[in-house]
Amino acid sequence: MKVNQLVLTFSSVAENVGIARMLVASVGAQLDLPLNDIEELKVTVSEAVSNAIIHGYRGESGRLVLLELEINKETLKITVSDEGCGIPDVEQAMQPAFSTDPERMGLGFVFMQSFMDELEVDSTVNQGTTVTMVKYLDRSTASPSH
Amino acid sequence: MKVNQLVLTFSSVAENVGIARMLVASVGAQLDLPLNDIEELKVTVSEAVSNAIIHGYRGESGRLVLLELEINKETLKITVSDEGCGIPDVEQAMQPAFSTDPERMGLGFVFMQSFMDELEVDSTVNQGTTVTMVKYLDRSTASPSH
Amino acid sequence: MDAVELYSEQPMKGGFFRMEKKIERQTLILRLDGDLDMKTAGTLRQAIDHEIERRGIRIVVLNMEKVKFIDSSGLGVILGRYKKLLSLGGKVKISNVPPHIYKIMELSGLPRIIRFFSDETAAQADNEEGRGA
Amino acid sequence: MDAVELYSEQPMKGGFFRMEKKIERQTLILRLDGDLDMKTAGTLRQAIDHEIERRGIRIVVLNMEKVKFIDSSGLGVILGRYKKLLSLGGKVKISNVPPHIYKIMELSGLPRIIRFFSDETAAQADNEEGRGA
Ligand SMILES: Nc1ncnc2c1ncn2[C@@H]1O[C@H](COP(=O)(O)OP(=O)(O)O)[C@@H](O)[C@H]1O
Ligand SMILES: Nc1ncnc2c1ncn2[C@@H]1O[C@H](COP(=O)(O)OP(=O)(O)O)[C@@H](O)[C@H]1O
Repeated sequence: MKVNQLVLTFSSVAENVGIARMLVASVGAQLDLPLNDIEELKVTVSEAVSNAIIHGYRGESGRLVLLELEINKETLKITVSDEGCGIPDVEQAMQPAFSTDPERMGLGFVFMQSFMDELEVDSTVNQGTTVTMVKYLDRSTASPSH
Repeated sequence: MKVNQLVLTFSSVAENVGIARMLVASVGAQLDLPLNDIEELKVTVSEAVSNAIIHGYRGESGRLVLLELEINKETLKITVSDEGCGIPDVEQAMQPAFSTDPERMGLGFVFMQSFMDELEVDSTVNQGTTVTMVKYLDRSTASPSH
Repeated sequence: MDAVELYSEQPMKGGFFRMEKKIERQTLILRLDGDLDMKTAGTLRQAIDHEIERRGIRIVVLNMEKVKFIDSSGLGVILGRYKKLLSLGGKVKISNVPPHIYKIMELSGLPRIIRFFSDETAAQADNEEGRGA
Repeated sequence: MDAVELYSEQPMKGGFFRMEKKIERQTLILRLDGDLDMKTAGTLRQAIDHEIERRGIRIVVLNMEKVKFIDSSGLGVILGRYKKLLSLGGKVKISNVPPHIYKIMELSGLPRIIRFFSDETAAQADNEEGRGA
């Protein structure tokens, strides 16, 4: 059962990465998640959105990135998509420390994987990339906000 | 020239009004607007989104509200739309103190009008309402953020 | 020390609301904290109506010191409680309003109907005078 | 006083970043404040590279006390400066890391490469020891 859904579609400019993080943080707060989980969600979204802008669109502005937050009874599903260059070898791309950019650490997927319970990358060269991630919400044991 | 665009599509639930406000506030901060202008943008968005949920969808959840923020060189354009019941008489609806709900003040459109430089309401009964608002950005005289 | 300002932004708050309740000599004092909007206004309405009905409260002081945001949904609930109490011979008073909240309240015309006080003590003092007269 | 908790949320910050620069005996101290991400990491990179090239700086202390957010873009710039300085016989040191930032840095493996200190003084003291040895 879908409880709440928010989809943010935004221009591929660096300014919007902070806004995307804030959106997920406020949804996390709405779900009464612990601060530490909210921090992890912010990193997760920051990595996926940065990848869309930096790699997917190769820094080109004026393209669109999509961030979808779907709150279900027991899960928070986060989807980040671009219609950029795509990833030729997803398995290789997801290896820790692998990066096609020598200035980068190749840790984006590592962070997404560490902080989320499920991660799926769907990519087609020249068509784009969709990263779908799920976090399980243990709402029964959630402590009251304070 | 469109500089930056963000579109948030979200479920018609009260929790999302605060998130919509936060989105416009962070765009306002990105534009280095004075705090007072950011406060006014928050009220504006709060009124338009509340109307979509309360009047457009009559409190029904699971419908979708759309908040579009378009940053141009000299303007910030805010569009709020719903696919709800629509407004039979827009001119009457925009009168100060007019409300179809006896518990409400009929000030939503008054606030939107006071805080924005342009306001246009486009509504069709049983199809929905789109409120388009423009704020002029005087970026030449903008003071540095602090 | 050389301060290089690069990119700066105000801290943001989402929809947060809570209140502290205090009852003193038939006066209900509510200290509001957070955002008063369509999500939270109903909670304020219920809290006041509950005290009117269960405890016969007739004077309500709303301390707005920590209110960060208000829109017409919040203003509507305050005006509604004012009307309800008026019909019962009571009143609503408002204290400690921050300047940016006052601006919005002023636009709504509320300060022409409801009395504003600098703090809770002033609001309650006026209460006693009112009763003495 | 009866506290009624209704709906509560943490204050939020958007992408804000600034830094304070200080130079002491060939050591560049940067006090970072805000979010270190793809938007702001370039500014940090340029600030450090500028001092390396113009003033021959070889020791950089990053005081992270006020860093609210870091992701792999921010970590990448720090690691990049570490590598650049290493090749010039210099080093990067990190001080005053808040716990939630340390967690992210730890996951990246950075603390196995770069030395962390509790404060600027400790970071600079180690500097002199290093030179004396
Ligand atoms: N949205 C995307 N579009 C195209 N390529 C991508 C995308 N996301 C990731 N990649 C590829 O996967 C690699 C690994 O990504 P990641 O683990 O996030 O590390 P990094 O961003 O540091 O390179 C990137 O270097 C890039 O080649
Ligand atoms: N999105 C909408 N869909 C349907 N009706 C609307 C919408 N927005 C406004 N209205 C109508 O216009 C009236 C006036 O709106 P407004 O000035 O915001 O005051 P209020 O919300 O207090 O009623 C509402 O009472 C409602 O009948």
